[in-house]
Amino acid sequence: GCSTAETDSDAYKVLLLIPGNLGDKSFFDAANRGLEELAEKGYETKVIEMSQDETKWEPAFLDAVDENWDLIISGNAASQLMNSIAMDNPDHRFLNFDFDSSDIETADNLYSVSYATNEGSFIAGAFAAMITSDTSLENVNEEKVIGFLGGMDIPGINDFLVGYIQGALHVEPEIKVLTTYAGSFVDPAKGKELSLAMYQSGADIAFNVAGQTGLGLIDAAFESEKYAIGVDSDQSALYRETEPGKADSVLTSVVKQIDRVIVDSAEKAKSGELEFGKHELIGLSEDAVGLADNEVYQNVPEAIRTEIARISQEVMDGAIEIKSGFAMSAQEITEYKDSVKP
Amino acid sequence: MSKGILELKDITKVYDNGIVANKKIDLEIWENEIHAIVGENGAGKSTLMKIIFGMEQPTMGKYFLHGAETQMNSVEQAIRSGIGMVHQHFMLVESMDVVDNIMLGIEPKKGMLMDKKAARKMVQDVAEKYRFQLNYDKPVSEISIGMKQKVEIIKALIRGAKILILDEPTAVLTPQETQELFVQLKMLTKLGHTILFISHKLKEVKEISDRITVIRKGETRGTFPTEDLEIREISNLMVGRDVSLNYEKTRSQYGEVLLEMKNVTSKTDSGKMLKNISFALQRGMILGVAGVEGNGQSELVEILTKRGESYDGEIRIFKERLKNHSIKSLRSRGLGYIPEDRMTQGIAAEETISDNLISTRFHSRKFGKRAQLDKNAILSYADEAIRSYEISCHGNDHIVGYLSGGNIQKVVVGRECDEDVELLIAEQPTRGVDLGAAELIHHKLLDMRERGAAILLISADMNEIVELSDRCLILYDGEIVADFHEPKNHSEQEFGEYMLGLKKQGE
Amino acid sequence: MNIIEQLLTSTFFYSVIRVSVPLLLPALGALVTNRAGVPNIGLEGIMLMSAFFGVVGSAFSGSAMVGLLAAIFMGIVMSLFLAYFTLKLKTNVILGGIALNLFSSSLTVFLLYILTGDKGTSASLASKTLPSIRLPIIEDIPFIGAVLSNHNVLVYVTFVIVVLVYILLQKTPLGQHIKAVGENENAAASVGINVNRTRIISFIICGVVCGIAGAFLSMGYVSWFSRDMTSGRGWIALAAEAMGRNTMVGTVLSSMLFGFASALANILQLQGLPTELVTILPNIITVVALVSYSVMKSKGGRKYE
Amino acid sequence: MRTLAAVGIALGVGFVIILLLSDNPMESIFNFIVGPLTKFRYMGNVIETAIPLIFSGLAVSLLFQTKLFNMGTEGIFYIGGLIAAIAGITLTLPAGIHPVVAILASAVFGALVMGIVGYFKAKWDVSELVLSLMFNSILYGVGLYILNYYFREESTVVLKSVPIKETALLNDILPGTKVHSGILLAVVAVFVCDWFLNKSKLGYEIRMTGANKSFAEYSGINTKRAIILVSMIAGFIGGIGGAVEVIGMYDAFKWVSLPGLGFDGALIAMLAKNKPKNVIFSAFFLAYIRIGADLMSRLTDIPAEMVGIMQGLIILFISGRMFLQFYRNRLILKEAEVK
Ligand SMILES: Nc1ncnc2c1ncn2[C@@H]1O[C@H](COP(=O)(O)OP(=O)(O)OP(=O)(O)O)[C@@H](O)[C@H]1O
Ligand SMILES: Nc1ncnc2c1ncn2[C@@H]1O[C@H](COP(=O)(O)OP(=O)(O)OP(=O)(O)O)[C@@H](O)[C@H]1O
Ligand SMILES: [Mg+2]
Ligand SMILES: [Mg+2]
Repeated sequence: GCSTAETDSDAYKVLLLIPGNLGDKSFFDAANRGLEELAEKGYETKVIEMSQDETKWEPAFLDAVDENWDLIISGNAASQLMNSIAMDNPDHRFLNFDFDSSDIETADNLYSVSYATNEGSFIAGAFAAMITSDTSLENVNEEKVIGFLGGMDIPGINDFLVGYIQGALHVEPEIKVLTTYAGSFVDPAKGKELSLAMYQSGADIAFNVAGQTGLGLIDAAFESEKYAIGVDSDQSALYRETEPGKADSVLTSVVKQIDRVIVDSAEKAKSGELEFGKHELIGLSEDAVGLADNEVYQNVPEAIRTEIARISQEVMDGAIEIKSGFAMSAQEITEYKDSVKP
Repeated sequence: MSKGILELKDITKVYDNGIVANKKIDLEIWENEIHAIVGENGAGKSTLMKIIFGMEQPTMGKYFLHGAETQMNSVEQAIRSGIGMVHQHFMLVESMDVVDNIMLGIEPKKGMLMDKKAARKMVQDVAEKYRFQLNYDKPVSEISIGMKQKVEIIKALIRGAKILILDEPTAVLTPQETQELFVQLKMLTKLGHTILFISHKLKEVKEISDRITVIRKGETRGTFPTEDLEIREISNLMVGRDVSLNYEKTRSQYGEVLLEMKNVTSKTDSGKMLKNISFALQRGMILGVAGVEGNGQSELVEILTKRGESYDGEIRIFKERLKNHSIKSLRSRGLGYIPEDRMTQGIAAEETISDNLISTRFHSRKFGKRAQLDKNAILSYADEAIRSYEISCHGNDHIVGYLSGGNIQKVVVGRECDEDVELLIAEQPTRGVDLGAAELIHHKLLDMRERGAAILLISADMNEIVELSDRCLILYDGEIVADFHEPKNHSEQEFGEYMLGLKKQGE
Repeated sequence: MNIIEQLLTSTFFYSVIRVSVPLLLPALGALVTNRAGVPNIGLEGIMLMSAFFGVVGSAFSGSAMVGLLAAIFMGIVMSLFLAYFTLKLKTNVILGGIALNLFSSSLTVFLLYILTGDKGTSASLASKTLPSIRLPIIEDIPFIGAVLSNHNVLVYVTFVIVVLVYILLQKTPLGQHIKAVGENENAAASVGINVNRTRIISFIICGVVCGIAGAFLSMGYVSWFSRDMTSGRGWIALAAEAMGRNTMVGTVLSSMLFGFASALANILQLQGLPTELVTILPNIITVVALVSYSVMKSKGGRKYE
Repeated sequence: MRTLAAVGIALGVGFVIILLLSDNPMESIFNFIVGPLTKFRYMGNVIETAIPLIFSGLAVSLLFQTKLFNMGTEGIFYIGGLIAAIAGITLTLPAGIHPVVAILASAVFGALVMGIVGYFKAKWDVSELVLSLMFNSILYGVGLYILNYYFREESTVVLKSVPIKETALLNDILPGTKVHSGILLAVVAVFVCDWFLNKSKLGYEIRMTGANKSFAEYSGINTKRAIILVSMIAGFIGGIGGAVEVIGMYDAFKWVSLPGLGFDGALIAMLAKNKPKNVIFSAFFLAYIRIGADLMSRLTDIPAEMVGIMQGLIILFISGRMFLQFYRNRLILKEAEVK
């Protein structure tokens, strides 16, 4: 474990159990940031990386309930396990920061959220379609092709993909989407290689949802003088200090406010306002997902930004029904992908 | 007389595994002498030589070179000090050619790169000076054992060795080659070289050496001027009894034919190694095959043991065509085979004596019913073999690789001379083995003949051929040039003429 | 563009070279140590440490050159670390390699965390990258220019290394000694070649090439370090070396074949074939190539039966 | 004795690092060394962790014993686990029989795949290292494809299979832990292998083939058959291992990357010097230090990466044959003098 903040003994104690390792540039790192923020606010916090090896998760949970934490946070792949642990330990309180499956009954002492990721990536798809259609932009070609780089062909990634494609089609019915998966979340060189191939095949902008592998896409965009869309956090900021050129090629990112959700929920739990037993799906309307707005984004033509704002509003109003990758079989997803293949 | 050039005092060597190979050995070598070291297998001769050559460090004791106390820390240092060694087991890199092997570690350079031309020239010069014929460009894996031995000697000479250690150099040489070598050695001493010579062949020792040191169980039994000792006395000092290696054979009744070759010619694209070979081997017969190494003996055995050579003509073994047999079926019919190269084919060095002793007949019911091995039966079988072959070891679980070479040979012979064996192919059965062990092995072969087994004996040791065989073939250039029915009636001189191709029967 | 057209473009061949380099370099390292009789399974770990220290070195010095040297230095240090255990303490070389991989994978993340507070990447460090180079004259040849020119400088370094390793192994006394030590260490020792020293030298050479490979990944291919970024390239390199049957030419060709197949797989992915199956294409090609080669070879060798 | 010293030195190195990092170094070290013994549950964790390690260690030692440098156990574990899961998902069988069928299906498949590698090796001398490494990736890719396209649990973030039927899961045998009946199977497998290798005629053929192939050949042993056979047995055991791990520890197939257990097998085999009986001890040893390191990182403020660092160091030191040899040599010398 790391980042234990020593505070007075009656501080509110929060434990984060990560079903994996830090450094994923996604859920886990963001959750960790949330805990860091809580620590600054005087909470007593601890973060345990349970590693990818699932057989190690239950022991970690059992140890956690043996100690007296006020709030135990986990989620993602460990959702089911956490739910059953919660049922067995009614005296403890649990927060699921990323509930992975909708059809389980939530324990009474557990509050869970999941993110309408597809809403964020829908907007990203729309944005990408507008960029590739705007040939007045530097280096944008005639063809209307956009790209997508996934870490692996798995439901969590495909939820992004489906929203992305739908968003792009919403703006530009003729759009073509190149889709690739690296088969690994830790191989940036491969990510770069695949992305270069996408840019070479005519994509003007591409979206990465692939952890560290995805950073290779940003590199490729910069090198090919094309554009990239980041994921999870504002990935332009990652390079702002060190490589401004690269930062500029990341026009925007689909951000998920996991850290904010964690901080808010913990504060509510502390003050007794958190509704345990409840599951919430949060998205654009709650400002839990959305596009990063920064100086690079501000440089995008006004018209595009206005249009994005309008579509976002439509989504929030429920005027557009957005597909969910979770609800589709592998076959359906393949068909959907193929329908926009160049 | 001449002064001491090399002196060892109180040398003790304990190996990592606790074996005490040398105990308080004193040894003084004089300049320009040929100094023979004799002793049983495992007596510690090679160990002592390796200490002199800096390959092993003595556990205790002092080392004087040219009168000055020295720490011989490495082979490199020994070579620089003018010591060269020809090892008992070849120290060659098989995939490299002859020149590269000889020049290994002293490659002439042109800039940063090797100068192959210069290397070849150097080797040629030295080889010519000492009148050695070499196949310069062949990979070592393809040359004969006799040739390998020459390569080893040149290797030492070319490094300018003033003190030359030869650890059993004649074990693999024919009498003629040995004589040639001796001429060279005499010449070397005249040129100021000093020679340490190890051999189990006491006749040779007597012939070539000036002084003899006898080692027994790691200790010296003294150093003697050669002329003061009779061969009988040497063997007495070494083994503790007389060993003669001369046998009175009973006349044997020959039985059915177990092995027959008719007009066999080998089919390789690099020239035919065997030409029109025909002979028949009967029960109760030892058929010797003599010849200078490289005249087809190995090819003959390779064909008989099914190692890939293809041939024309007919071979019948146990009355059936060889082609219809697998190695396994040959084995189960009672074929035994003592391979020339005991380390690669004869044993599994990392396994125990008992596991090595049963490899050819573990299928037999006496070692366990059905799929199971009967440990007790195996162990008592092994104990029996250890006893009857006088294999010196800690017990039946001794790892074979840690035995001395002579004792490894006994393990191989013990396995292949088992009572079930009807037909034995014995290739150099006593190579590198001490007198006592050689005598023992010879008796085993004669016992087998007595009980009606057929033996094909291939050997470079003329004495062995003459003493044991009932009949003898001489191979030259892949052909049978002589077929002696009573080898004892022919002189060594006569053998030599046939073996060198100077004469051919029927001409 | 259809597949065939894409395969015939200069960019495809350009990418084959780029993909091959981080396989070829460690494969050469494996070749040299294998020749010396000490198979080095720790390539992955050595590369990873080098990739990390390249980034750190360049970030703290502000110079890509220093970063490269740091990477090479680290490659040598890790090689010597393994050599110490295997040659001196007689740790089984396979075991040592596996342990080294385990150790490096954790240690790099650990150090990364201490330095940056991040366990994923070093993007927050201002590390430098090594430049790409345009080859004069060659650059102007159609097609070939586009394939060969404008690669990262380490790609050209790799070309030079291939030649150097070839000369080393085939033409120099050291190469001869390495071969002798690997094939029959007693024979080498008996002519005064220091077996351990020769093996240590081969480990150092391996460290240097793996160091360069690591630097190529983190300072050429991409511009940061990320956890486990070698992603099995060390193992593929081992396979390429074994497939090349311990020969120089075979190793180079096998590595290139693997690079070619990977680049091909990348293109095929864009055609919408299932990722899982396309990703294993290089492996399948390797199996087919290896098996057919071995079958042909043994057919050829068994003329005399 | 030497092992203790080796662990001691590795700990010493780790200790220095821990001192720099931890506010409470003593507690960290304590958790690492005796942590696994402090709770019954933790001891259970050690056993759970050891089970797959025993199988993979066993499979790899058989291969290494025959000088086959085959790293394919990794892929066999993956595909074997998937096959067992598929059998557990698709078949409807009574509780006693279901796991047996699942395990056998996986084991037979493992034997076939490894048999192919062995066949190529024996027949055409195809490098088993390359082949097995390639097979690992291929089996992984194909397995992932099957999982994704045919058995995927829908509406969940991560990729996993639909649940395995209750009847196919191995039952827990130690209350309060997740130790399952796979441990019994593992122990049986070790004894069977030990018997096979050391007491049976086929085992003898295999050992001799490994010890010196040309010697075995000229002794009349069919070395090709031995190589194929040992590969198949290793594949069989690897298949059992993958199956047991999945139906013992999981309720659905959840591996989306190679589990690493096959490579651990190489580690165990080397530590066990390829002797089946030693595999149990090596597997428990590795399991113990893993759980200890986990506890250290979980219960104290030591980062998770210390786990791998300490493991690497301990393995390196322990396997150093010459480690403390100097001291041993003096003992030998003394003994020799006494004689
Ligand atoms: N490297 C070694 N490690 C351990 N023991 C060894 C080693 N080399 C030799 N021995 C043992 O030391 C003893 C002496 O062996 P050495 O080779 O010196 O005998 P030798 O007199 O040369 O015998 P031979 O006539 O068979 O060549 C033997 O018992 C042998 O097993
Ligand atoms: N490390 C070792 N430990 C124990 N025994 C060894 C070791 N290395 C070699 N031996 C064995 O000790 C014996 C003597 O080894 P050595 O190298 O001295 O052979 P040699 O004396 O030249 O040959 P031979 O023993 O045939 O006469 C050999 O049989 C060898 O296999
Ligand atoms: Mg000797
Ligand atoms: Mg000896």
